[in-house]
Amino acid sequence: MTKKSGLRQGMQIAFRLGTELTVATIIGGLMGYAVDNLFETKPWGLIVGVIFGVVAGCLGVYRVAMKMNIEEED
Amino acid sequence: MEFYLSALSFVILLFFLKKFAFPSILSALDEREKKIRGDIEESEKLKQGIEEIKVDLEKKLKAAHEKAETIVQLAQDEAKKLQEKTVQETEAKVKQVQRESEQEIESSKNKLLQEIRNYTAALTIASAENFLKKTMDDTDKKRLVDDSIEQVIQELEKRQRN
Amino acid sequence: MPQFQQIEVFQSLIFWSVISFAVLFFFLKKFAFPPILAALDEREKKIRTDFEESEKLKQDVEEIKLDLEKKLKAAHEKAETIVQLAQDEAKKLQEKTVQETEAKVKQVQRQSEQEIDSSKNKLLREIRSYTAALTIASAEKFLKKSLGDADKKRLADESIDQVVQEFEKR
Amino acid sequence: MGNPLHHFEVHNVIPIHIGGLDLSISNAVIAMWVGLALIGSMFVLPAKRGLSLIPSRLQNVLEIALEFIRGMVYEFIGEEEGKKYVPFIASLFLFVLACNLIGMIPGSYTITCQIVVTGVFALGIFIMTLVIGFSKHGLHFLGILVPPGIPKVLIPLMIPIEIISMVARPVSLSVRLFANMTAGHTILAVLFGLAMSSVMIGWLPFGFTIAINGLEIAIAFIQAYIFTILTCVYIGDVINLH
Repeated sequence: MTKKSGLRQGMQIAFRLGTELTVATIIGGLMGYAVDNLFETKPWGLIVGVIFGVVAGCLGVYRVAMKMNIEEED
Repeated sequence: MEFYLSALSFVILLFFLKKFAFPSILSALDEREKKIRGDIEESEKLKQGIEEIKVDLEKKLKAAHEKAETIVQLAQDEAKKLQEKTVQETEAKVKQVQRESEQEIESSKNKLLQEIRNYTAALTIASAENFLKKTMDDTDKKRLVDDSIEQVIQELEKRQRN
Repeated sequence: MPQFQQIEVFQSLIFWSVISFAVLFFFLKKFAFPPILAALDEREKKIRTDFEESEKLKQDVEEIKLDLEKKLKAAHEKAETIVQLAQDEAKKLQEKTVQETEAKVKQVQRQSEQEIDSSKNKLLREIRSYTAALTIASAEKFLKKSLGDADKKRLADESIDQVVQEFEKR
Repeated sequence: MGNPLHHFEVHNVIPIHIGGLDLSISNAVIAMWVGLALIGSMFVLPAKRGLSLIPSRLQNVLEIALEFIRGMVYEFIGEEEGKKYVPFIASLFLFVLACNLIGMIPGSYTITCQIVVTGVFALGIFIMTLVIGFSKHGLHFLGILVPPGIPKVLIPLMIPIEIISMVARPVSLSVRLFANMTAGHTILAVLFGLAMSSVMIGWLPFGFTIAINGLEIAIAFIQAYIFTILTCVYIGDVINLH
């Protein structure tokens, strides 16, 4: 295993978290909106999509946090 | 107008960079170069140093080889000398033993001769005595007495004359 | 924002940026990266092999040192053995020679003793016969008369035998 | 005071139309070419001329750059797997960096301010991760949609969520680069506008532009770095599943 660099890990986490959370929410919303248009389920698709997006974003945050924990334990 | 302003801003920035950032960047580059050079030189010097030590030791090993040979040679010489000395000693001892034995033989010879001489003398005297006892008759005895008396007289006369 | 509104330029932007990237990638991969990465690796390898060789040389040096010590020690031991052997051999030789000489000498002594003994008997016998003549002669001289007949000779012999017997009895 | 966004407009310099496609060479493309030519020759020429064991200054720069990128690739992808991605990742970094930096020169164009450009690269990287994932793991790669140790009941819920987070990656990758580069240039444009509006008090915003310009150079490096580091992370994620 190559040596982990604190700077690199920190950079990738810091820059990922901010945008990926937002982008995931937006993408969830867009996908829900598309489902709404396709199946005429307004506004449930959008609502579920946004919730899924937020969950996906939070999951990303959670995973990165878990990774950090593991690395701290090492 | 906006272009000129931004160009001016950029040029000023470049000037600042050249003044403040470039020296540290260049020194960092030089530092890296120096480090690489140092690493290479160090490893080469280490290798060279150890090679020198090895050559030196090999020379020493050769010398030790020769020394070992000398030591063995010396030991052999000493052993030879020792053997010679022992041979000489032995010879001397042998000679002495031989001399002693010769002397012993000589002395026993002499003893024998002496013995024989004594024996002969005793034998002669005893046998003569015995023989005489058997062969002497009265005339002989008388004459012997006369002779001995005469002899005694002669002796006495001789003494008186003297 | 023109980035979203100028849709007519998107095709050319996408096309040229992808093509340009591909060209850059091709040139860099073909001409630039391999030699630079090789230079990095080579330098690292050189330093590492130098260090490794130094380590190997160090081991060699240790071996040579041990060899050196062993050789000298062996030589000393050998020398000692040689001297010891020589001493032992010399001692053995000496002992053997002395023993041999002693044995020889003893034999010579014995021989000479035997010789002496045998010559003694012979001498004694000779002396005996000689003594008879001597006795008669001395008696004749003593008695101033001749005793030369066979009877006298027999007497002399008898007396001598008597004396000899007496001697031997003693 | 003009529209601060108008300098993001692309002007075609050499119109080229091939079979209904508009492949005109614009000022953005020319600026990109200049940047790529500079960075390409900076790498290719010394490498062709021959490298020395003890590096010169330029060789030092090249070595530092490649060592840096290689370390990044090895860290996120792994040393054995990562080896073959080093040229691609390094080219990507140098491409983004060259485009970002060439845009700093007044009158030139920052092609990474175009969302379609960053988007096509992010999409390309996304497709690449999918290709790598399927070629490496086959159908097992679909397991990336199902996190390990999740109850079976939750799987139908998790699949759309995982799809969203997967799609979020290239989108955020492209948006981040585009937004950062656009923001910097927009701020500069606004400040120049302010500086021009009043000659007397214009010195203050003008002074700011110098500082922002310096910051922009730093951002040019950081964004190129982030773009490539996240590419490495995404490739690494599909190579080392979970």
